[in-house]
Amino acid sequence: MDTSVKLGELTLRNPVIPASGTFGFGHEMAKWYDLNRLGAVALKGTTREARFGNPTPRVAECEAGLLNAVGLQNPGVDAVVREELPRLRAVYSGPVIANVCGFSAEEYVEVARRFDEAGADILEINVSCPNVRHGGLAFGASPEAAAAITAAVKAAVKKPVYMKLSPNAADIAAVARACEEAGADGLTLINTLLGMRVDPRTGRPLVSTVTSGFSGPAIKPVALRMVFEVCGAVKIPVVGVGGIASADDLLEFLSAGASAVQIGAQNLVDPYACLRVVEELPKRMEEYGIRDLKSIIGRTGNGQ
Amino acid sequence: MDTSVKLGELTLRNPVIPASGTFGFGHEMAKWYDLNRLGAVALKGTTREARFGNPTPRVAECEAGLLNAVGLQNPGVDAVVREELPRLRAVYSGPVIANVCGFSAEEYVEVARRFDEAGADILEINVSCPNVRHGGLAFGASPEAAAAITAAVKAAVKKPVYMKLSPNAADIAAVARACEEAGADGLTLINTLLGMRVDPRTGRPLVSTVTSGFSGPAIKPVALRMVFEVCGAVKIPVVGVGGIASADDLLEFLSAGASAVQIGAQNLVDPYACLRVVEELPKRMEEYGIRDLKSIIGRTGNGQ
Amino acid sequence: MYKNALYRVAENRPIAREVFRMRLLGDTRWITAPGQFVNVRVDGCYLRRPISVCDWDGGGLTLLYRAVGKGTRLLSRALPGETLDLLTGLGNGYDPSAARGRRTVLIGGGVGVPPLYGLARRLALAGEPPAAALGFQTAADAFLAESFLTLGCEVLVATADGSLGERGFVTDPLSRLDYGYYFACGPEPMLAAVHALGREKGAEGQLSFERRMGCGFGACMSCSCETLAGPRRICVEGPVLRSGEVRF
Amino acid sequence: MYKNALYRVAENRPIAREVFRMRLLGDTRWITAPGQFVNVRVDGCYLRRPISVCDWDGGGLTLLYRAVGKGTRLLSRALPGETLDLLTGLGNGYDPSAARGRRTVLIGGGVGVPPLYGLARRLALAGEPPAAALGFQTAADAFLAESFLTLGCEVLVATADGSLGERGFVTDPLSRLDYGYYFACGPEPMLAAVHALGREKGAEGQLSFERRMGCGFGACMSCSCETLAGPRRICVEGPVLRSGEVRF
Ligand SMILES: Cc1cc2nc3c(=O)[nH]c(=O)nc-3n(C[C@H](O)[C@H](O)[C@H](O)COP(=O)(O)OP(=O)(O)OC[C@H]3O[C@@H](n4cnc5c(N)ncnc54)[C@H](O)[C@@H]3O)c2cc1C
Ligand SMILES: Cc1cc2nc3c(=O)[nH]c(=O)nc-3n(C[C@H](O)[C@H](O)[C@H](O)COP(=O)(O)OP(=O)(O)OC[C@H]3O[C@@H](n4cnc5c(N)ncnc54)[C@H](O)[C@@H]3O)c2cc1C
Ligand SMILES: Cc1cc2nc3c(=O)[nH]c(=O)nc-3n(C[C@H](O)[C@H](O)[C@H](O)COP(=O)(O)O)c2cc1C
Ligand SMILES: Cc1cc2nc3c(=O)[nH]c(=O)nc-3n(C[C@H](O)[C@H](O)[C@H](O)COP(=O)(O)O)c2cc1C
Ligand code: FES
Ligand code: FES
Repeated sequence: MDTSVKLGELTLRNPVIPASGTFGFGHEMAKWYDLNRLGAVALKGTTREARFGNPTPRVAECEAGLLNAVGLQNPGVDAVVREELPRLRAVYSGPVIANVCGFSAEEYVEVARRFDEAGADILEINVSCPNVRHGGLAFGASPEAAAAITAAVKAAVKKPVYMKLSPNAADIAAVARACEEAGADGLTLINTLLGMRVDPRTGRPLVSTVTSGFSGPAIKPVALRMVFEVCGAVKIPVVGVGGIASADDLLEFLSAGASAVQIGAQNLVDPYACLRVVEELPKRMEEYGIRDLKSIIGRTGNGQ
Repeated sequence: MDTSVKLGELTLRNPVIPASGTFGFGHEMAKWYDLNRLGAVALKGTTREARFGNPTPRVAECEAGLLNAVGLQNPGVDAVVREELPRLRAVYSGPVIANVCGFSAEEYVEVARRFDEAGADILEINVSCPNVRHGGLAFGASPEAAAAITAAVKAAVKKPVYMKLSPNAADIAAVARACEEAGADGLTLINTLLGMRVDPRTGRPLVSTVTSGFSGPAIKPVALRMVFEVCGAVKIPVVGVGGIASADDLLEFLSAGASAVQIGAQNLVDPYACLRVVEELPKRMEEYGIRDLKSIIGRTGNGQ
Repeated sequence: MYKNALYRVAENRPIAREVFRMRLLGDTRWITAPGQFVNVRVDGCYLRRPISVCDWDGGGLTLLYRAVGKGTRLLSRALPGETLDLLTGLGNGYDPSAARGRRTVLIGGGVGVPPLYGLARRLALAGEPPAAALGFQTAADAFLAESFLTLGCEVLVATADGSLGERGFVTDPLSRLDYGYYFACGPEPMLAAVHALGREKGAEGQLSFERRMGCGFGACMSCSCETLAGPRRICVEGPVLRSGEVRF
Repeated sequence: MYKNALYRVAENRPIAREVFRMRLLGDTRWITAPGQFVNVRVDGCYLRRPISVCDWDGGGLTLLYRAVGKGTRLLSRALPGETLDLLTGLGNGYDPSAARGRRTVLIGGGVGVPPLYGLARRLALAGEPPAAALGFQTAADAFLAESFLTLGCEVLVATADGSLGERGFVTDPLSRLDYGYYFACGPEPMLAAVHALGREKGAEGQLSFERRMGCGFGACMSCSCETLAGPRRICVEGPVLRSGEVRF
């Protein structure tokens, strides 16, 4: 049974990657299990300067998911490269995906370059964070803006650049195509959907930012549809994210065209979520008669 | 305790309305309970000609929701006005919302006019069905197209015209404003999100149309956010729909600005869903100290 | 009329490979014909699961179901004493009166067999035990054959691998049988073959269909089926259709 | 270190209005300090629910919780014999050694009281029973006061309506008490008042905070709190913060 997949030149032992923001900087999760069982690890979104993020409450529970407005809390790229990365490297030797955030093209470029030099294996450019003003989503909403960031980052780094796309864009396939044309090596999608909840007793918003990012099993059908659409529109590898909680979910995304997947919200409610999928995967493959995982990528059809 | 609400001139005894497509043409649901307990009843989407709709399977289960691609199966407006409406009128004397569908502006106008004459109380113009090609969603995706349908229908009918909007539009608030400017009396939102599922064993789509419409409790945070956004952008009444299953859910939507709500998917899994909310509502109002439901509409704030 | 009520699990155990018999106690007044179905709420699933009534009496009902996916697997773990939320009285069911006076056979495939048992018992009670032709994949999957015998039915069994009864499809033994009316339930290819065979033999009948359902009680149009007489909701105007109106 | 394991409910019953005591049997090796919490999976809720460990021993642990919303109401229906999925060993907990040699008071408000009990028992075992100042809304909400007495604590109770102990806030009796160190847990306004009072009195202490949580084990940054020493995750570097670093 071959569970390995490829993201461009990079081979992952399996397609299971914890999603950015739901696994800290990785090393702390080594308390739960050996991270080397994972296909890769994606780090918490990182900006140039340290950020506290948004006021609390930053989360609210929903049916089969949650809202979050963490707002890119991180200690800044210097501290991440100096402290967090070495701690992760001490317990984990597989591929590392740095999640690069910014409030300007220069910031994206600078943060990406620092991670490029520091040995990250993939630079995932988060142009889709719904939880910060004047940043993130603004760059991912239009094909032009996303292409501009892609080109700027590509010109500055050696490592593969994956653009992380927003489901809140008007036309995610158009953004995807623009990124591909601007030189992106791959795409990650989806980031959180814009959602909201209020307290039925008082009418007040349950999250400090009023609207916030919605994710978890509830969003899986939307994420899968977008991955399917985008895979029909581009040739570069796509990493599927959104509501994945089981090996069956993973197989849905690979069928729709994803080359690997990330698991987000589910890590929060089950710290073993990724490991469980890693362990379930060969069992499901055997049951379904799948020998080589790579052979089912895109088997659903060719988009649209 | 006053549970009544107003939609323009129309007073509803309570804000609970079964959503189009999930309650047949109403009369059959009288087997379960007295429909006069409801605030209003929305009919299955109706076109000029009879339609069988899409091939089966037309549904697939999701976490906290379902995909559907019924595709506007209906016997055509003649049969609805001649057979279904009188049957409903025999068991129900409250407000009736006709759900008007079409594949051209003329068709919308004609179907709307027939219902206008036949005594429907509100004409809900469904420019947001994701499950038919060359129809529905195409008209609701852009502000211009939605405004054109609004104006055409308004010119032809006397009854209030509510435009039913799609969450799959690029900018739902822009579509909402365009409809308001074109003379819409109100808005209903949201219709289903575009979603997809595949069989993890075979990779084949679970619904015949490949992508289809996603609804149920899973979509509530997205629907609530859109209702909130739209209520901040227009002055006409908004009917909130999407994932509602309890009186608490209803209170969230009213707080965010909706004047009434519709309950869709939940009717399918619990035929008493609407009645339960009607009965729970005064209890929650008492518990939360709400005397007059109208007083909490929009209390969360004023959008954006 | 329909009914939504809670039922107490009295028994829930395997009777063949992955096939479970569940006895539920509660109000059965709304079940009016064999071939009707119930729609079962399963904790952890959003949609209900439609299951045919295998048999019923004043005190409760019996379901026979195969654990094939998430919902039926969860159902198979329900313990005696637990309660389940059911909609009952769904679907039209078979009309036994139509067969009167004609040599009748019940034709079932796999988990299409259960609803035919309740029908057989009623026909037997009326002094007209029908023949029963039952098809399964293999002996380990087979169930109810003895129960039909006990009712006085002539029973023909076919399995795909010949491990029980005749080797082949249910239509193989059936083709040698003489009958003027039939009641069938099973996978759609089987129904098509049964329908074709009926035509050859000049027999009429009633066929029970499956469609993936949204509601099970006529509200959503998810389960529609095109027939010669126009569109039919399998959950209301079906699951049983007359041989004269079906279209394959 | 953290642990994810199943625990068997041995007891789950009301001890005050809407307040339940739950005794759970299972592995407690990962619970290392009073004031730590567990994160409980509740069937029907997506997120876990954080609850302080009230007390623990080699065989299991005790939780005291108020049924306030969906999750805790569901929890209150768990029957003895059922199993619950918990993450244990979460949070830093109180550091009792810091109080050594100083007159110590435990200050709890409402469901902030439970974690102080485990702390009190350990201090009492070490021969230094602390004073305990407990605040509740009304007599019907009060619990554990007698248990603190049994440990040999001096117990001061305040209720908002005077129906038990002194009328007023917990800081009222507290202001008359002489202490050099305190451990507090309760709603944030109470913590702010306790902190201010401690300053007046020149007392240091440890305060336990609540934040709505995503994970409870440091992965998501949902529970951050700004302190004088920089941002702290309430679930890892908290829930207990030193009086010298908190910022109100
Ligand atoms: C009128 C009717 C009567 C039935 N009677 C019986 C019976 O007596 N015994 C029995 O074992 N089975 C019966 N079935 C089939 C039974 O409903 C399915 O096996 C069951 O729904 C599978 O659910 P699952 O969660 O285990 O499978 P999954 O594949 O996980 O289900 C996913 C979704 O597809 C639907 N689905 C899956 N298979 C079918 C199917 N064959 N027909 C309709 N919907 C399906 C499910 O209801 C659910 O919504 C009947 C179906 C219908 C429509
Ligand atoms: C470290 C810690 C220790 C706690 N110890 C106890 C205890 O020993 N006894 C006790 O009764 N309560 C305790 N709480 C509070 C308890 O977690 C909440 O009362 C509970 O989560 C409410 O859940 P619900 O579903 O009933 O309420 P809902 O309001 O329906 O919950 C909705 C969401 O908000 C969260 N939430 C609601 N109230 C709180 C709160 N006060 N703090 C954090 N999250 C909240 C829930 O966890 C859930 O995610 C503690 C909280 C924390 C953070
Ligand atoms: C608490 C939380 C924090 C997140 N932080 C980030 C982030 O820093 N950068 C990013 O690109 N995505 C972030 N995301 C989005 C996830 O990486 C993922 O794209 C999204 O949650 C959808 O996947 P899921 O449904 O599996 O959670 C965050 C999500 C959550 C729930
Ligand atoms: C089975 C089904 C059929 C539907 N048919 C229609 C329709 O004919 N016209 C329409 O405007 N909306 C239709 N809808 C959309 C619902 O009216 C509603 O807008 C949507 O389902 C969101 O609400 P919910 O989450 O409560 O289901 C349909 C939804 C479902 C589930
Ligand atoms: S399943 Fe809803 S109409 Fe048949
Ligand atoms: S709750 Fe996730 S980091 Fe604290």
